[in-house]
Amino acid sequence: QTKVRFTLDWIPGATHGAFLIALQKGYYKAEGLDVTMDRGKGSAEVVRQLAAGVYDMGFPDINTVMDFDSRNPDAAFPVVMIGYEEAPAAIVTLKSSGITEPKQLNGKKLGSAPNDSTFKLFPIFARKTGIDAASVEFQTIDPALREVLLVQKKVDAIPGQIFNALLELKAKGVPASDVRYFMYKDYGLLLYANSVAASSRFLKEHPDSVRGFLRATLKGLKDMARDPELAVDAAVAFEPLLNPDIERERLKVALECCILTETVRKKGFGDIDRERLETNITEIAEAYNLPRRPKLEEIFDAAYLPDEKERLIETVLPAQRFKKSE
Amino acid sequence: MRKLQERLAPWVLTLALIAAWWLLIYLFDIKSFILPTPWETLQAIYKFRYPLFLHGMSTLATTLIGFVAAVVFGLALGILVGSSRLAYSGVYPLLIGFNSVPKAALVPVFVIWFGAGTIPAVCTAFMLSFFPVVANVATAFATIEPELFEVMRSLGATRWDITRKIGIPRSLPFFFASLKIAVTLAFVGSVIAEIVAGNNGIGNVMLVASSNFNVPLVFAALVVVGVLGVGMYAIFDFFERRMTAWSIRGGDALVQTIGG
Amino acid sequence: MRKLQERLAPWVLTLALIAAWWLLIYLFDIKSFILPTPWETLQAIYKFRYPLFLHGMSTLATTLIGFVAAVVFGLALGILVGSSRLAYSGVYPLLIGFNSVPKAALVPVFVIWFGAGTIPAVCTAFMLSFFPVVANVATAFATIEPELFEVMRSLGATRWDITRKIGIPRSLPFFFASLKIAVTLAFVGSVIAEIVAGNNGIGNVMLVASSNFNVPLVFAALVVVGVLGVGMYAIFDFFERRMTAWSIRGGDALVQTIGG
Amino acid sequence: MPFIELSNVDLIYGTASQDAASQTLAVSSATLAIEHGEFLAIVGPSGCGKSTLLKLISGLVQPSRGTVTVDGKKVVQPLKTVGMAFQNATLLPWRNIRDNVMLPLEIVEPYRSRQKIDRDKHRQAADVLLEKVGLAGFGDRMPWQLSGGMQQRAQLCRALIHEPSILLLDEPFAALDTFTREELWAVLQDLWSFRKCTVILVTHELREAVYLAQTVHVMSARPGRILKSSVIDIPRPRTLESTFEPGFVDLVHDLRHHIGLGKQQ
Amino acid sequence: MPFIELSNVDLIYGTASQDAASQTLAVSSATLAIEHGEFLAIVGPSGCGKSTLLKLISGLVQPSRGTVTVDGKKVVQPLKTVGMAFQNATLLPWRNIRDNVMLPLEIVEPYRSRQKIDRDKHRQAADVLLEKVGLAGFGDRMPWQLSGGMQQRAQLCRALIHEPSILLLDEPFAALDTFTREELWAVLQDLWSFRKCTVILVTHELREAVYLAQTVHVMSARPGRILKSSVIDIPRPRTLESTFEPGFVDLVHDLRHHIGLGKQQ
Ligand SMILES: Nc1ncnc2c1ncn2[C@@H]1O[C@H](COP(=O)(O)OP(=O)(O)OP(=O)(O)O)[C@@H](O)[C@H]1O
Ligand SMILES: Nc1ncnc2c1ncn2[C@@H]1O[C@H](COP(=O)(O)OP(=O)(O)OP(=O)(O)O)[C@@H](O)[C@H]1O
Ligand SMILES: Cc1ncc(C[n+]2csc(CCO)c2C)c(N)n1
Ligand SMILES: [Mg+2]
Ligand SMILES: [Mg+2]
Repeated sequence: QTKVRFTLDWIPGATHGAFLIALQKGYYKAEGLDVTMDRGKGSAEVVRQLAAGVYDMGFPDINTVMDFDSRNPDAAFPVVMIGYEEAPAAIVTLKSSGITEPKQLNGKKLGSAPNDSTFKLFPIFARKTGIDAASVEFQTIDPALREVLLVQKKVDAIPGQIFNALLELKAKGVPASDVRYFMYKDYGLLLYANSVAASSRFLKEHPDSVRGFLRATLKGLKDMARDPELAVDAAVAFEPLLNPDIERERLKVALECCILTETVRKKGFGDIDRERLETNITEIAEAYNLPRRPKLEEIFDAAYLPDEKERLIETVLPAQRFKKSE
Repeated sequence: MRKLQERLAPWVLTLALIAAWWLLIYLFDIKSFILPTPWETLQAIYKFRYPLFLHGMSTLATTLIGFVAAVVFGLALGILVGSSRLAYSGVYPLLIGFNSVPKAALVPVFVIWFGAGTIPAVCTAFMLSFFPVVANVATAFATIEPELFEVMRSLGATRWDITRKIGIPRSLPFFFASLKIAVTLAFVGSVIAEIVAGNNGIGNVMLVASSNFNVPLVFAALVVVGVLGVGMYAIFDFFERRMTAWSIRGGDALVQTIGG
Repeated sequence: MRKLQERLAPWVLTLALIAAWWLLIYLFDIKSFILPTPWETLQAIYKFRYPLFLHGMSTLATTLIGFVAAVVFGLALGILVGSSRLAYSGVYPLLIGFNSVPKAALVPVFVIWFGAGTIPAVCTAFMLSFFPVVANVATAFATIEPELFEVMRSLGATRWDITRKIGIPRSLPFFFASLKIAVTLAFVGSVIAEIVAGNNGIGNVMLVASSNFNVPLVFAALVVVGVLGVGMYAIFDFFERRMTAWSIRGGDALVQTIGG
Repeated sequence: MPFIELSNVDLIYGTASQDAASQTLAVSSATLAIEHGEFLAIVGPSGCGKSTLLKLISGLVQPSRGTVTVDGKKVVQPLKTVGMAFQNATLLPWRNIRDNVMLPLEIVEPYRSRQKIDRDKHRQAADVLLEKVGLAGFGDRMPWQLSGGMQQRAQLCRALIHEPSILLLDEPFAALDTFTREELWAVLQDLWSFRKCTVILVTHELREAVYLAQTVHVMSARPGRILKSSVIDIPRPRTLESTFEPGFVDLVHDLRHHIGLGKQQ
Repeated sequence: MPFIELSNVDLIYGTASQDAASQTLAVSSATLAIEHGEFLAIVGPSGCGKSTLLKLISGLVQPSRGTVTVDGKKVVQPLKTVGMAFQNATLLPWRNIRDNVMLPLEIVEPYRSRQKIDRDKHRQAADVLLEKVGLAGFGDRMPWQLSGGMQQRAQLCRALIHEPSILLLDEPFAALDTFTREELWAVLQDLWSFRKCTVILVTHELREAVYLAQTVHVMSARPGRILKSSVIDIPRPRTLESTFEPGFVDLVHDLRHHIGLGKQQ
């Protein structure tokens, strides 16, 4: 049994179903892994902790990994499996604001934490959509508060992960029909998002454990794809304070928009499109003003992925692409 | 009569505060996702009593370890700083500088050193809470009447004798005051650390609850910390009444004057 | 001679601490994304001196407003709590309960009421810092020697006379101690609030810096807050030396004993 | 009707809620009538309740039984017209000697209202008094820089400065050497004959009592009762020479005898 | 070589860094030789430096010039063999009377090491002493529950309990009535003749000085110097009757005269 200290990106939830199911059904154990799973403290912290060896594996945003690896080549480590094939990044507004297309954000006020990954990508989004980023005003605000400020009309738009933002707004009494959002991916910003990464030391010392971990996670993912309710149950079992209804809804959105995307269903889970990732690296390096453009091999290492056959997912989900809101 | 009044006072005041809370919500029509009603909060406490209890105990344990360490360290440093002008002028500014820094920013550093878990929270509780003890003990020691020292010195007492038999007893009232400040800060410290980087505890509950839009549970968690704080206070109060009665023999002297 | 030693002590200690910091990094080979070296931090301070100055001033202003409000309120409440047993037993537990709660959790409520910006930060600084003043002033008032009261009462002094001429002067040493505790907490409070919801201030700098993995700048920001804290301390110290000299006539009495 | 009247006054220290063992009956059925302008001395064994009696008269302590009236009014709170010198010099440690002496002027009317205007006059008054008790030049010192006897003299000045109509002096000369003490006797006698205030002096020095007072009351051991009251009819102004005259010495011996009786009870 | 020796001792209060105006020359070229087992009294005007002299001998204060030697060794830190009764009763407010009296037993060897074992014996010793000074039954009271004179007596017990070889008493009876005072004279005389310790007594009562001491030293007004030393050759044990004998009264008058001279300077 190899010990694996694993950190999620944030609070455990149904979107982490793959990991939680694998943990609870003993898929990891079957691979000879003794996994401890902790909640994450945000992607940036996850990356630092992986680099420092506090955890062996984790679930950070790949874009944050790029950022870190570029600045700390000595401590760099790669992503070994993509989790979210499409980033849930979106700019969210209320319909009552009258904003119908991104360009209208010119001169408007955007509320976000400066360390929010969606916000950090906003300059690329702006360039792609013709927004004059310099004309947009920013309000620094904790992630927990941005939806409130949007409802209070103290800001005109907020960047955020779509499945969180919609639910947050709903909890504040705003139905999805009153919300308009612009997904980054619909404007040609085809980013990957949260992904499984491993510290460089763990990769070197236990390459087979990493492989085993990914295999077991895939098994969990397949369970989740077959029956999302399993993921909801696993999440509530892991963290009893969660509300299953909210988790269910969040998962539904997440699966549709970002996890079981068309590409995943066609080509299997976890791998990358080289060209697409290269483009991403270039865009991120520019947007983040990185000291150097990391090479793709530094960011992603496919060597630990199971075979493509194993990575194909059967899903009962309607093959319906997550649509732009109207 | 008086005694009964004194016993009832905190309850009456608590009820008044709850009423005010309710009134506020009623008058300004505050949405429950901003501020839940006391009733909703109570329901959340009941509904989640089991996790709240477990996480509460975890926070309490973390807090207590950090707090006890802070008291021991604070007492020692306070005695040093209060007994020597050189230590006072050397150490005090540094302590102030250190304590002006938000400890939350240092939590990730501790996580990286000590790993995720209880130790960073204990460290945070410790770091947040030792300074009031230092400040009060130092001031108490620095202001000891020389006459009391002379009594001891004329007996050829050692420095430690003087500290034990004069310094500490004389500082007790302000030591207890600093304990009260320190314990609240220890709670704040461990909860903050739990929010930033914990896997357990009330801070974690707050974070999960807020990510689930369960604002009543967030407030329930806050109430639990508050109650834990008051519980600690009750313990201090018990000892304080016994150990510092000599210092408050004046009782209500100021009130007696005009008859408040 | 002594005087010079005392003047140098804080600098020597600071240098020692910086050396220890460096040594730590050197010995344990700590990466700069965890803990930057003093030199990197200094470079960051120099490089970002202009924004650090501006944001530092903003934080200082916020802190001072909250701090002054806290001192005024804390003094008043402390006098009340220290002068009346009923107020003591009624108010103290509530204060403890309130202060055990991490104020960071309440910042959002203020942001929702007052909007993002300076007001929530001022409120946070205030809420975090008033309690030490209350606790110390209350204890000082409760332990005033009845003999001193009697002097005033035999002259037919009013309650306010007694407060002004006995209570406040006698409490001064511990009032100053509480100011030192309070000002550090006020800084922590405003920085925390700036992190949650501010467009200005050191907290904001820290947040932006950490989002860019610019750890040296984070520490530079921490150093700036620390220096601001020490600056405030220097001001208090100036007044304290003048106003409470009577209480420390003992000077180094404990040290003199054995010749420390 | 006498100016100050104590009728059947008991004083029990310790609150009613405490057990009886820790309660102390300090003064027991004390009855005393003091005329306006009288100079009274109280003597008695240590711990018999003399200081307590002064506190009862000043209203600092309320009787457990019986009543104290001053000027016809029952005393229920501290009087505003007394000057009190406590047994332990209770100077405020944060004020220098002059400011300590001037304290009553900041509290008591009419001085209080004129504080700002009369600042210099008040300072002078304090310095004059300090000089009278032999503390010229010590106005700027802090209390702890003075010897025990000097502190006591400074406290005496504080009791006198606002020219109170009732002067309560609790062993004001106990820490003084014979010479200083006798000088102050003269000062006090002059002051009293000039101002005609009512003076109650607690002392252990029988010569002092007889020299200064019109009536000397002897208290019994605790619980203190008034055992005997002697009227001293030595003519005034009395001088130090009077204290060596046979009549004076006899009075002292007589008082001594009665204190001895009181103590043995 | 005398047991305690002061040679040309000056004491200046106020640190060297302060301006000269706020410095006080309290004792000036004091020279004094005290034999082992001697009973010495010091008298002098208020503020002349008597308390300071005691502090110099006990090592609580270091001379600014000159040296103090005890038992042949220069005094550079507080002695461990003194019992000191301060002018103001400095009882620890957080201890009851008995625990206050027992304080020296917790500090001074050999009692200190036997504290745990001899706890009951020590308590008894304290109670016996308290009874001797008339405070039987007050052991459990807190200091503030005692009258001024009672506190002073409790403090005297504290100075005696560890049977120190040097006893420094600073006006130990100032707050006591004549009878209690005279009772304690007898107690002190007995104790001294029994234990043969060295006693230095500061007092304002000349009768007290002459009654108790072998030698009485008169100090001048500040800065205090030793003006005159009188050997009292009244045989022992002295009784209260002795104090009324002409020889005694003459000695008192002689001392009085010298204090008067000292004061006028
Ligand atoms: N605050 C108090 N609480 C309890 N008992 C007290 C208090 N003050 C005084 N006593 C008791 O009351 C009695 C009388 O005290 P008081 O101070 O009046 O005596 P006194 O005559 O002034 O004595 P002395 O001459 O020694 O000053 C004493 O037995 C004392 O123990
Ligand atoms: N701590 C001090 N700082 C400065 N001056 C002091 C200090 N203590 C005493 N003095 C001064 O030294 C002188 C002698 O004081 P000391 O207490 O020895 O007098 P004393 O003879 O005991 O007088 P008393 O009979 O009034 O007690 C006094 O003039 C006093 O003002
Ligand atoms: C107290 C606290 N609240 C929010 C964040 C921001 N944050 C970091 S990760 C994440 C979710 C997705 O990864 C969010 C919202 C933080 N760092 N600390
Ligand atoms: Mg008395
Ligand atoms: Mg003296």
